[in-house]
Parts: sequence; C-alpha cells; structure tokens
Amino acid sequence: MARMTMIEAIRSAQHVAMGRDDNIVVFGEDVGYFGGVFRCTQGLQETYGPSRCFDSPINESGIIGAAIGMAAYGLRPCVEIQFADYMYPGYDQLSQEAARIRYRSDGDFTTQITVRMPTGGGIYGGQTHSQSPEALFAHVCGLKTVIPSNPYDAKGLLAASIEDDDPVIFLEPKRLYNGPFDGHHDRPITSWAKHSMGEVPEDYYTVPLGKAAITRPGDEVTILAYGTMVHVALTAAEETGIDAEVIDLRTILPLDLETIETSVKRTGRCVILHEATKTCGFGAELMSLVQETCFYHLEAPIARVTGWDTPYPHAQEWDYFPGPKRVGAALKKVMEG
Amino acid sequence: MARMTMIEAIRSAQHVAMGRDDNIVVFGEDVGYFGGVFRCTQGLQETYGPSRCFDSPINESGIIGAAIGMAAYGLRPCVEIQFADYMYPGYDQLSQEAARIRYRSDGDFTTQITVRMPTGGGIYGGQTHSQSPEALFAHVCGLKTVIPSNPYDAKGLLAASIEDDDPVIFLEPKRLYNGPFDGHHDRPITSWAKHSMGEVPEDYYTVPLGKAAITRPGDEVTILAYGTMVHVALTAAEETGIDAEVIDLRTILPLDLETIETSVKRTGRCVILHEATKTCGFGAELMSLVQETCFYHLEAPIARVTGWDTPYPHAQEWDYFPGPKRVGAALKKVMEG
Amino acid sequence: MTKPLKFYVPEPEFRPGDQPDFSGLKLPEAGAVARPKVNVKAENIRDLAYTIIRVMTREGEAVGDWAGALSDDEALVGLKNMIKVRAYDKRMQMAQRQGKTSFYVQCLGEEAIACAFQQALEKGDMNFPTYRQQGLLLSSGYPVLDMMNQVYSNSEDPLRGRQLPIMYSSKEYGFFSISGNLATQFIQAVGWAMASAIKGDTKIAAGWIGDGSTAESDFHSAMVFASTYRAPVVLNIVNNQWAISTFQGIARGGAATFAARGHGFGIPALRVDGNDFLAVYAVSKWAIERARKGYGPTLIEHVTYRAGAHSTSDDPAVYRPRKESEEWPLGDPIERLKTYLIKKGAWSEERHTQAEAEIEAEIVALQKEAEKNGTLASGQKPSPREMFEDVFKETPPHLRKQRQEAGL
Amino acid sequence: MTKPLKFYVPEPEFRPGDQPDFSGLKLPEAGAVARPKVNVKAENIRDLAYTIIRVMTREGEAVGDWAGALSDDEALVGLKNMIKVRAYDKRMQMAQRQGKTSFYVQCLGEEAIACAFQQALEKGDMNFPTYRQQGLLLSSGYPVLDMMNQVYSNSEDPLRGRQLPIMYSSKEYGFFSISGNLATQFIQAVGWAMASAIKGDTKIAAGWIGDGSTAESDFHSAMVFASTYRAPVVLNIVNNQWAISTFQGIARGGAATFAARGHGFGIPALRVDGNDFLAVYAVSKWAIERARKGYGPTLIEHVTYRAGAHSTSDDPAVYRPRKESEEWPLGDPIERLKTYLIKKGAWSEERHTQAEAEIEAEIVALQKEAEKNGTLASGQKPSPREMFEDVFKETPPHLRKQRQEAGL
Ligand SMILES: Cc1ncc(C[n+]2csc(CCOP(=O)(O)OP(=O)(O)O)c2C)c(N)n1
Ligand SMILES: Cc1ncc(C[n+]2csc(CCOP(=O)(O)OP(=O)(O)O)c2C)c(N)n1
Ligand SMILES: [Mg+2]
Ligand SMILES: [Mg+2]
Repeated sequence: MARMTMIEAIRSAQHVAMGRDDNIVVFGEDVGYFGGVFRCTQGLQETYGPSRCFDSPINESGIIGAAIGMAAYGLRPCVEIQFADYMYPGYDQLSQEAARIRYRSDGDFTTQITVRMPTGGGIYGGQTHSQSPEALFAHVCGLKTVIPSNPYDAKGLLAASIEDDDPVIFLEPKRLYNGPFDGHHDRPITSWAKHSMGEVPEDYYTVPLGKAAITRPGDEVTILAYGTMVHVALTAAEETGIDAEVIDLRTILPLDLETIETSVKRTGRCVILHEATKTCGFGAELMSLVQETCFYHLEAPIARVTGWDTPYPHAQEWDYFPGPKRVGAALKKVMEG
Repeated sequence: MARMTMIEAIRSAQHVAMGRDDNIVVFGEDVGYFGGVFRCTQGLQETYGPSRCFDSPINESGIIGAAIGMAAYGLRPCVEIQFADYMYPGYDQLSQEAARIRYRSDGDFTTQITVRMPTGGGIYGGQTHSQSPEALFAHVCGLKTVIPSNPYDAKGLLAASIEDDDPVIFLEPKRLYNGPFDGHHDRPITSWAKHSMGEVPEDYYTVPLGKAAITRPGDEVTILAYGTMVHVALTAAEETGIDAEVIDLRTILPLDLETIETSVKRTGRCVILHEATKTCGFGAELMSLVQETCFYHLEAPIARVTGWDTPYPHAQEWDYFPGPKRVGAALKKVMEG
Repeated sequence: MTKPLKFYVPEPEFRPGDQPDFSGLKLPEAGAVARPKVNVKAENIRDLAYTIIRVMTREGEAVGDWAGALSDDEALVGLKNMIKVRAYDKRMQMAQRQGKTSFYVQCLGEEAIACAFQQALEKGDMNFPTYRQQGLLLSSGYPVLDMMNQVYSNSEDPLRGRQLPIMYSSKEYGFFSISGNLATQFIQAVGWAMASAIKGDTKIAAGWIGDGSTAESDFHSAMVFASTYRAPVVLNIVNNQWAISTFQGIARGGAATFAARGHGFGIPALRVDGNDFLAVYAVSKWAIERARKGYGPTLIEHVTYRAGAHSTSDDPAVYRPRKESEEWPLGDPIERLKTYLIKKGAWSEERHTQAEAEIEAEIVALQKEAEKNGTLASGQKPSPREMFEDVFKETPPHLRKQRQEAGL
Repeated sequence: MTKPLKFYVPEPEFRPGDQPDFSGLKLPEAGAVARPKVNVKAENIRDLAYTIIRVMTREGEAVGDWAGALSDDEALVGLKNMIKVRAYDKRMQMAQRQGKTSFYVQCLGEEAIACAFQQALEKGDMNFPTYRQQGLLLSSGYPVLDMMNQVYSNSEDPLRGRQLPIMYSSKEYGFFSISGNLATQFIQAVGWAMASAIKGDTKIAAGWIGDGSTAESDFHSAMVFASTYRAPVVLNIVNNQWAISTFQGIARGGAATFAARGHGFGIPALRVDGNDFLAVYAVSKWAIERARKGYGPTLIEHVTYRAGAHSTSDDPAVYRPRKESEEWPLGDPIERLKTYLIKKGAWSEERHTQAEAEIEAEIVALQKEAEKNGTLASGQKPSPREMFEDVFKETPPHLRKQRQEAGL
C-alpha cells in the first residue's frame, strides 16, 4: 500500500492496465514524452514505448475519432482530453459515434474507449479551464460517466473504465488532483498523504462502475454529490452539525439509484450538489429521480446547490463555486422545510 | 391573413425580416438556389440575391463560426443547420463561442445570430434525423432556445429571434411542418389549412420570446409541453377526458416559470412531455423547477413522459415516440396519485 | 480611395433551363498519365492531383501504364458486380416508391468506384463507407438478402430495425457501420489503420467521403492524423459533382481539384476517371499496395457524376438541368467496361443482355424472399424490445425500467 | 508474405540532454525570394510555401524585392513597439511569479510578428488573435494600463474579472475577444471578412493561429470558407516550433511546411522569417493589400521560435534542450532590427539602451498605477455582481433570481 495523490493514482491505473493488456493504448495532447500537462501519463511512454503512448495533434475530434477506429479494430484506447472544456470539438464523435456504434451495428462493432478529462473549477482557470460538462454526457444515451472523488476510487474506477466494453467518460476533478479540498479556498491546502483515501494499492484492483459510496452515514438529510463536491458536503455537514448522509455517486451513468432511494426514503430530505451550471445540470435529473421515487417520503422540497447559470468567471471564482456556506444554508433550509 | 403551413410561415418570417433589415443574411447547406431541403428558405435568394442568401459548404462549425464573425462585424445572420442532429460538429462554436462572446468582451462584441434547425421525430428519419437536443442548449448558459408548435407562432417567434441581440436556437418540429399532428401516426394527416393557428398575417409581427401560451385551459392537471408534444397533449386530454391545462412553453430558455407556477399551484398536478431522451432532458429541469416552486401544492408526484434513453430507432419509431397512449396513462396515474 | 469589396459566391455552370455543355472540360487522353512506383514520394507526383488517370479509350481499348492490372475474368467479375449493384438499386428504389421502405439512396453512374475498389482489397481490410458505397458490400459477397431485409426493416433485418434502411454494417465483410453524420468515418478509418500498424498487422483501412463532405472538419482530422502517423489507409473522395443541390464548387472553393487537398499534408493524391473501371481498379490497387507496404496514406479523388437524385427525398430537376447527366462526358461505367470486354473478345452483346436478365431475375427472386419477412409497411417487424438492446453491452437498471414501462 | 506494418510516431530532433544543432536547417539567403504582384494567382507562387522570405542579412542590410517597405521612422516605431512588448511581458510574467495574477503568457522571441503585422493594418481592420498576440494590441495604441488592469483582474479590469488575465478584447482597437478554445477564431475571422465584403466595405480581417492549433478542425473550416467566398482575410500561422511540449512535426505531419496547407485550397501561401521585422512587415503588407483589393485570402506562415515557456504553467526544460532557444538560427527580432537601424545610421547602441530604459520605466510606472486598482491577490476586485451581467443583453428572470440568491 502506498500513499498516492490522485494524479499518481491515475497514472498507476494506466500503468497497471497497460501491463496487463497490450491492446491498451494511451494518446492525447502532450501525453507522450511530457506525460501530460497534469502529468497523469508520466512514465507511460518510457515504459511502453511510443506505439503505446504518444502525443496527438491538437484535434479533439481526431483524438476521439481515431480512438473509435482503433476500438473497431480491437484495441482499447484510453485517451486524454486536456481539459473537459476542450471536449466540445470532439462532442460529435463522442455523442453520435462512440455512443452509437454498438447500437448501429447490432453489437458487431464496439467502442471500448475511455476518455479521461480534468473537470471542475477551483484553480482560477476561468471559463475554459473550469467546466463540468457531465450532464452533456448523461443526456446522450450510450455513454457511461464516472467522476472519482479520491485517489483510491480514481485508480479502481479508471481500471474498471478501461476494462469496460462501452465508451466511458472519466472526469477527473482537477481541484482534487493534489489533495482533498474542503471548499475553503482561503485555508491551508491539505494533501492526500494525510487522507485515508490516499492509501492506494500499487497493484491491480477495480472499483465497479455504477455503485455509489456512502462517504458519511447520517440520518437527517441525504446529500448527493460527486467529485469535488463530496468534500464540500462533508465540510458543510460538519460545520452545520446536521447529521447528513453524504452519498458519493462516483458513477453518474449508470446511476446507483437504489442507494439514493434507500437513503432519501429514510431521511426524508435531500440536497443535491454540483459545480456545473444549474439549468439542465445533472442535479435536475437527480432531483427528478428523487421526486419520482421518494415523493411520499419527502418532508421538505429537495434543494440544489450548483454553479450559477453563468460562465465560470476568473476573478469571481469563489463567488461562483458552490462552497460550504451555500451548501450549509441549503441544508438548514431543507431541515426547516 | 393567409393560410400557411409552418414551412411557409418560416419562409415568410425570413422574407419579411430581410426586407426590413439588410443586415440579415441567410446561409446554410442547400438553402440558396434550392431553398433548403425542407424548402424553408425558398425564394429568398431569388428576391435578395446570393449575397444575402447563399449555399454554404457542409461544415456546421464553419456555418456557426462564420455567422459569429459576421455578427461581430454587425450583421444579423440567420443560418440553417439541415437537421438538429447535425449541429454537433458546430456545438463548440455554439456553446463556447456564440454563447460567450458578450460575456467575454463585456458587451463589446455581440452575437446576434439565429440558428434554425429541424428537430424531432415522426418521419422515419432514424437516429440521425429525429433528435431533440434542446437540453444541450439549455444547459450551457448564453443561448436562448425557441420551439414553436404552429405556423402563427413560428413566424412571430422567428421574427423575434432574428431581432434578438443574443444568439437564439430556433428548433422547428419537422413533424409539424405540414400540419398539426395529434400523435396518431396511423390516422389521416390533417393540414394547417384547417387549423386556426394556420392563419398567419403576411406582414411583419412578432411573438415575444420567453412567454408561454396556455393552449388549453384546464383545472385538473397541468401539462408542460412544446413543439410536437403540445398537440399530443391536446389529444391525450381529449381522449382521457381529463381537464388538463396545456401549456405550450414556446421558449424553453428564458422560461416563463411564472405561467407554469401559477398553473401548477392551481391544479396541484403536473405532467411534463418531451420527445428527447429522458435522462437530463429538459423535462428534468422542468420537474425540478416545479418541485422547487410548487412542492407544498403538489397532490401527486410530477410525471415525465419522454423519449426512451435509446437512440431514435427507425422501424420502432412509434414505439419510441411518446404518443397519446403513454401521455394518457401518465395523466391517469397523476390524477390517482 | 479603395474600391468597395465585393462578395463572391461560386455558381454552377448550368441551372435548370440552361443547355449543359461540357466541351470546356479538359479530359486527358486515356493512357496519358504515367504510373509511378508505389514508394514514390508525394512531392514527386503533385501533377497527379491535377489530371485524370484514364485507362480505356473511347473505342474500348486499355492503354498506358495503368492498363493490364486485371485479367479478363476479373474484369468480368467486376462487370457483373456493377450490373448487380444497378439492378439492386433499381429494385430497392422502386420498393421505396411503393412505400415498402422509408428511404433509399442509389449510386447510379458511380458503380465502378466501389466495385473496383472492393476487388482490389484483401479479406480483413476494412472500409469506412458512406451511404453510397453499396457496391463495396455487394462486391464482397455479402448476402443480398440481408441487405434487402435491412432496407425493409423487417423481422430478419440484421440491424433489428434500428438503423435507416441503407445504413449497412458488417465486420465480417469489412464494412464499417455507416453513420448519418457526414465525414465522421474518415478519421475513424485512420484510427483503424493506426491500430493495424500498432499491432504489426498487414491489414489496411479505406475511408470514403463525398465531394461535399470534404468540407466537414473530420476530413481535416483524418488528413492530419494520416499524415502524422503515416497510417496504412486509402482515403477516397467520391466527387460526383453534387452534394444534394449544391455543386462541388462550394466545397472545393478556389482549389483546382479535391485531390489537391492532399498536398498540404504531404499525402500523395491521385485523380482518377471514376467511370473507368480499369482505371479505378489500377489506382486503387496502387494505393492499397502502397499502404500495405508501409509507405503510408494515399488520397484518391474519383471523378464521377451522380446520375440520379441525391436520395428518394429530392428531385434534381429543381436544381440542375435534366440533361446534365447525359451530357456528362465520362459516360456510363457499365457500358464502358462492356465495350472493353467485347472489344477484347471476352464478352458479347448477347451475353451481356443475358447476364443482365439473369442478375435481375436473381435480385427479383431475392426481393420476393425478403418481402416474405415483411416490409416497413407491412408484415413482420423487428421487436420493439430491440430498441432497448445494445445501447450498452449490458442493459443498465434505468433502461430495464424503461423497457418495463414500455411493456416490453 | 507481406511484412508486418510498423507504427510511426514523429519525434523532435532534440530532447533534453541532446546538443541542439540546426546546421541542417536550410535557410534561404535574405533577398533570395522574388516578390510577386499582389494579384498573382495562387498556382503561380506555390514555391513560396516551401521557402522563407527574408529581408535582412546577418550584417543588417535589407536586400531584395521585399526590402524597402518601411521608412526608417516607421521601422523605429516597430522597434519601440517590440521593446515595449518585451518589457510588458517581463513585468507581467514577474507579477505572476509574485502571485499577483493567476496566469501569464509571454511572446518572447516572437515580438516582430504581431508588431509588424499591426503596423501594416489600417484602422477598422479586425484581428482575431490567439493568446500570444499581445503585440497587436500594444502596437495599436491600446492603453497598457487597461491591459494590466485586466491581467490583475482588478477593479478597473475592462472585462470585469470575467476573463483569464491575458484574454484581452477591444473592438475599437481591432482586437477580437480571445477564446480559450483553440482555433475557433480562425473561421470567425473569415466570417467577419465575408461580412465586410457583403456590405461593400473596405475593411479586412486577420486570423491568427499557432502551429499546433492548425491541427484543429476550425483551421479547415476557415480555409474552406475563405477559399470558397474569396474572403478578404489574411490567415496567419505562427509557427513557433512548439505547442506546449509537442513539437511542430505532430501537427504538420508529412507536409514540408504549414504554408503548404494553402495549396489544397488555391489560397496563396507565403512563408516568412518571423524574426525579421522587415520581412514580416513586407509580406503582411502584401497580403493585406491583396485582400483589400479584392484578390482574396492569403495564408502566411511566420517561422519563429517560442523562446520562453508555453505559459507560466510549464517548464520547457522538461521536454526540450535548455539551449535549443539559443541555437535557433533566426536570432532575436529586436536585436536584428536594431542592427539594421544602426547600420543605416538611424539608431545607435546608446539610443537603444536609453529607449529600453525609458520604456521599462514607463511600464513600471503604469504597473504601479495598475496595482493601485488592486491585483488578483489583494485589493479591489470587480464586483461579484459582474458575474451575472452580459450572459444575455438583458438579465432573464432565472438569472435575476440566482443573483438574488447569491445576495448580490
Ligand atoms: C454532419 C452532417 N451535415 C449535414 C448532413 C445532411 N446531408 C446528408 S447527405 C448531404 C450531401 C453530401 O454530399 P456529398 O458529400 O457530395 O456526397 P454524395 O451525396 O454526393 O454522395 C448532406 C448535406 C449530414 N448527413 N451530416
Ligand atoms: C480546443 C483546445 N484544445 C486544447 C487546448 C489546450 N492548449 C492550450 S494552448 C495549446 C498549445 C497550442 O500550441 P500552438 O497552437 O502551437 O500555439 P503556441 O502556444 O505555440 O503559441 C494547447 C494544446 C485548448 N486551449 N483548446
Ligand atoms: Mg457528392
Ligand atoms: Mg506553437
């Protein structure tokens, strides 16, 4: 067992996977010699050579499109999009091709690709280095979407994603790369070395897709979160003293609705968190599902705390980010409701 | 006052607008000499010449990107994407550029463009001629999204969209182009000539964006719908004999939440319809908004009737389409709930 | 004072009402273009992007360097394949008119391209086609009955009714699932070819795209990736002069030819008479060999003419002269190959008439058989349950729930 | 038996640890390339895409057809602009290191390109830049103080803190809002130029893109639209050899040059020594005149070298030899123009040293002033309310509600 940052865990997942299956290839912008702008692929080219890990031209449609062709051949590409904000030029290939080829060909051709991309704000990245586009993947059927919140899960979920026979979008909350983030940007940074989920086996293991984790059991209210917001949820629970059950969704599609339903039916209250813009965000789907399945158990309106419906601003980043204060306020309101 | 199909109304809106403002230009695939594959731009090149209405290369990113540049110059482009299913290659330009330029430049540069696209199923178009991507526009802030359900609104809303100083996505339910559609594909087709909303003034008028219409007043339950589904809602109300209030949203962003809230608070029940896939569809947002604003007035869980979370199949089109039977069943269930 | 700028929009030479006249079109003589070695450097054959490689003379003789690639028997196979494609198209087009399916796309006049190319491929190579390359499938031995079942979306439809009629798919026959979204397949072909190279395989890929679709961005992705990684892929542009109602000049712009697009990527580019079966075969074989030997990608522009409508959804008489097709100078690919074979003594008018009749009868018989499985309008259909399958490998809980809700 | 295929991945010549040696790089002599008429046909100057237009000799003489485009006074303006850009970069880079802003991007070594180009433009023309063309703004007379206020995201930030530090925007100064998404501006430039032509205006547009970003699809969109509608636009590729850690060969692939990309579109393409101010000016002027006179688009590849890191977020020593920059044979643009002017007797070492000192002092003074308005780390900031403005022209109800919820 080693202590790893999330970056190291992601690296390790790819390293181990490539060692087990030589159909796995890694490519993307700057991922080869340099090892990626966040260094998540460092060492892979050195170990497995430039045929297995190489730099791509700056063309996201090309990256996904080529990966689809490779998957049709039988490879298992794991590609990096440098920031989730830059997946849009590849969105046609992702949502209309990768997601549809099994269906179109009655299972004859398949698209076992993993598309890794850093997501979320918190690093003063402005509107094009901070986005959380998970809802755009959830809405178009045929894609799985995974968002880890800690190094242990990151490695296990990435290994599972690479092994999965369907296209998987693997969103990496960049604010969590180096340490858990309690939502207070003005407090000292903590590192994964001091966090239990920073303990990561060096060998192969998987964390199954489609299963949520109960990060904090609680009785009074259920908080649904993923990625960075899991940590904000924990902070808010602690700060408000409200006994919240924090569910880390981990995979948003397929979703572990069973765990959610069980919890909300018990607590009768629910708060949903995400960093993405509110309108039509994944929170809307979660709220709908909870409303549909738990209506008669609800003691208060379900609440959402999300990014505002504006671009992610640069200087006002912390006014945009749905931090512990806003989450705490929502918790209190839901408790009163 | 003339009788017009929705195609003729859309043509007329552009014709009248171009006559009033010579900064309006129309371009897109096959829209020039031919007048568009659905003939919605017929006659415009003949009247206004090829500098004002012309064919574009088949490159949706290029169409939107060029329109953005033109708008920065001061023109007011109204462009056609041949099918909504083909907007994906232009999604980066739409969601990250058109939607963001006012914000990025503090209002110095603006993007007064209208992007017309046929949407929805019902013509055996299969998975790439039947999609309803409205949620993908609603989720990324900075775009307005309009979906008319009849010729009168289509003309007035399109005129208002073209005049609007923000980018507007104008989705045209292709199944309604030639006549209202009650949702029963196996019954004789009716034409707009026989429908009151087929009466369309030949001159200029607008229907304001952001205002819903109550298409059928009712007391027992509120149905939220837009485009083709408005007609299905009317059919279902009639067939079940349930006194539903049918709200035609017309603009989904900005949304007329006031009209929705007033209605649901009165009826205490709500059914939401759309053709798009369910997960993270615009119905999820509507359900969330109703839950948030009307929770204490709800007498039953809100229900959604939507397309399934599968690609739009070809042969099974009518098993996919959320027709009057499914809507009727949901109405009954909500009435019992 | 600077003069005001003017906006330029290219226009086709002829519109309805005009008398089409292609006498201005410079066509090189058959045999005029030399055949370079397959390992030639792109920069040494730039001229091949600005000419047209032709093998058959008007009189039906095969001349020049590019001649002689096919034996008479092989050419006869090609001729019969083209006849089969045309007969198939005719029947399916008619079936659509009769309401037995929703949609159909012919390749009338373009049969030589896909048929000759497929004949030059080897088993295990993979095509990434558009909707107008039925000739690839029909020449590869894929069962015609299966194609018909799909066109009819009937109970035996190999794609279970999910896809549009003509959007075939078959891994076994080297035919990648057709997409409705133009050009996406071009870069996918390059990715497949890269994979073949990564694995040290000997298989190559072929991408297909229309003249109009070269304007799409994925054309660029494909060119960039193919160029950078020297992928073993043949990139085919079928320039049939039209993209629905839009003439090729809108996509081509100020370039002299589509083939010239290759030069900016250091990819060798050849232009070939797409209605000359022998020329298409020879050029395809050259490019395929080049790819397989590790010399990298080739861009081929097949010059042809879309003799029919774009699809069953449009009437070309609205946007181009009715006679344009007849006036088009490259002639009919079937007629031309027939003339060649007759001239060589390997074929005759009588055998041709007989072959046409036989093939048509075969197609009609298969059609009857297919219709026993139903058509889109009537009879058995794929189960609605199929709608929920293959979205994912295993149906996840939310889809199982929806399937239940649908009562399926 | 066919040999197995091999996968090819291009590699840069030198990596950390290697001794960079550019003696193999063929550089044409200054003055060697003839200057065609501005209405020349693209096909008649294809060679200009495979050479490098240079004006200044090593000794600082301006020679050949392309010389003489600038008076000494004008060249001096250019020199001072370049000094200003470098001084500005130095201070802002330092400010970032001091934590006063989040991010900065220098253009060290590339100053000649934007400065010379801007000087060749006319008022009313519009640039669609990338993040490395601060030289355009600084040469256009845009207030440096405003730029600094934006870099600091302070209370006087003209973009109200919404944008990343270096993503300037100014309609008045012909500088379109910079996007974080690479290449999108290239086609937007073409659209702007089309609009100018549609309206019978005399203004032209200029698009800017990096070597790495030419691989993006919007490069293709821009080329297709510019070619088809003969748009009055100058399309500039700044080939500074690197795209973050990726050498230019990955984007360029098998093409000899980026300029060659123009040939597939019939767009004239010129390659110029981007560190030779006089050459960049002359070539830019040529292309701008061509566009304004209605002869359509031009593609220019400016050959230069990114002497600094990609941005404040990376360390180039990890992926290229530390000395590569020094060994790069095109020299420093400021030094070269200075040598030329001194040789002509229009400038001296002393005046140069003095000018550098004056300009630095001016920048430092402005910086102090800017810091009075705050920095990202401290002091006044744009109001959080600004976050909700300009999403739409008028704030719609749902955003008003959210603003309220935010207590703003
Ligand atoms: C992304 C996308 N945009 C638009 C369309 C609509 N469309 C279908 S076919 C076609 C014309 C294609 O012309 P071309 O590439 O020349 O092929 P051809 O039909 O002549 O074989 C168009 C515009 C589409 N299918 N996909
Ligand atoms: C669509 C998109 N993909 C990726 C990136 C990340 N990115 C920012 S700059 C850059 C390198 C660009 O290199 P080049 O075009 O050569 O310009 P240079 O930085 O050398 O001036 C990359 C990959 C981005 N900003 N946008
Ligand atoms: Mg065509
Ligand atoms: Mg660069």
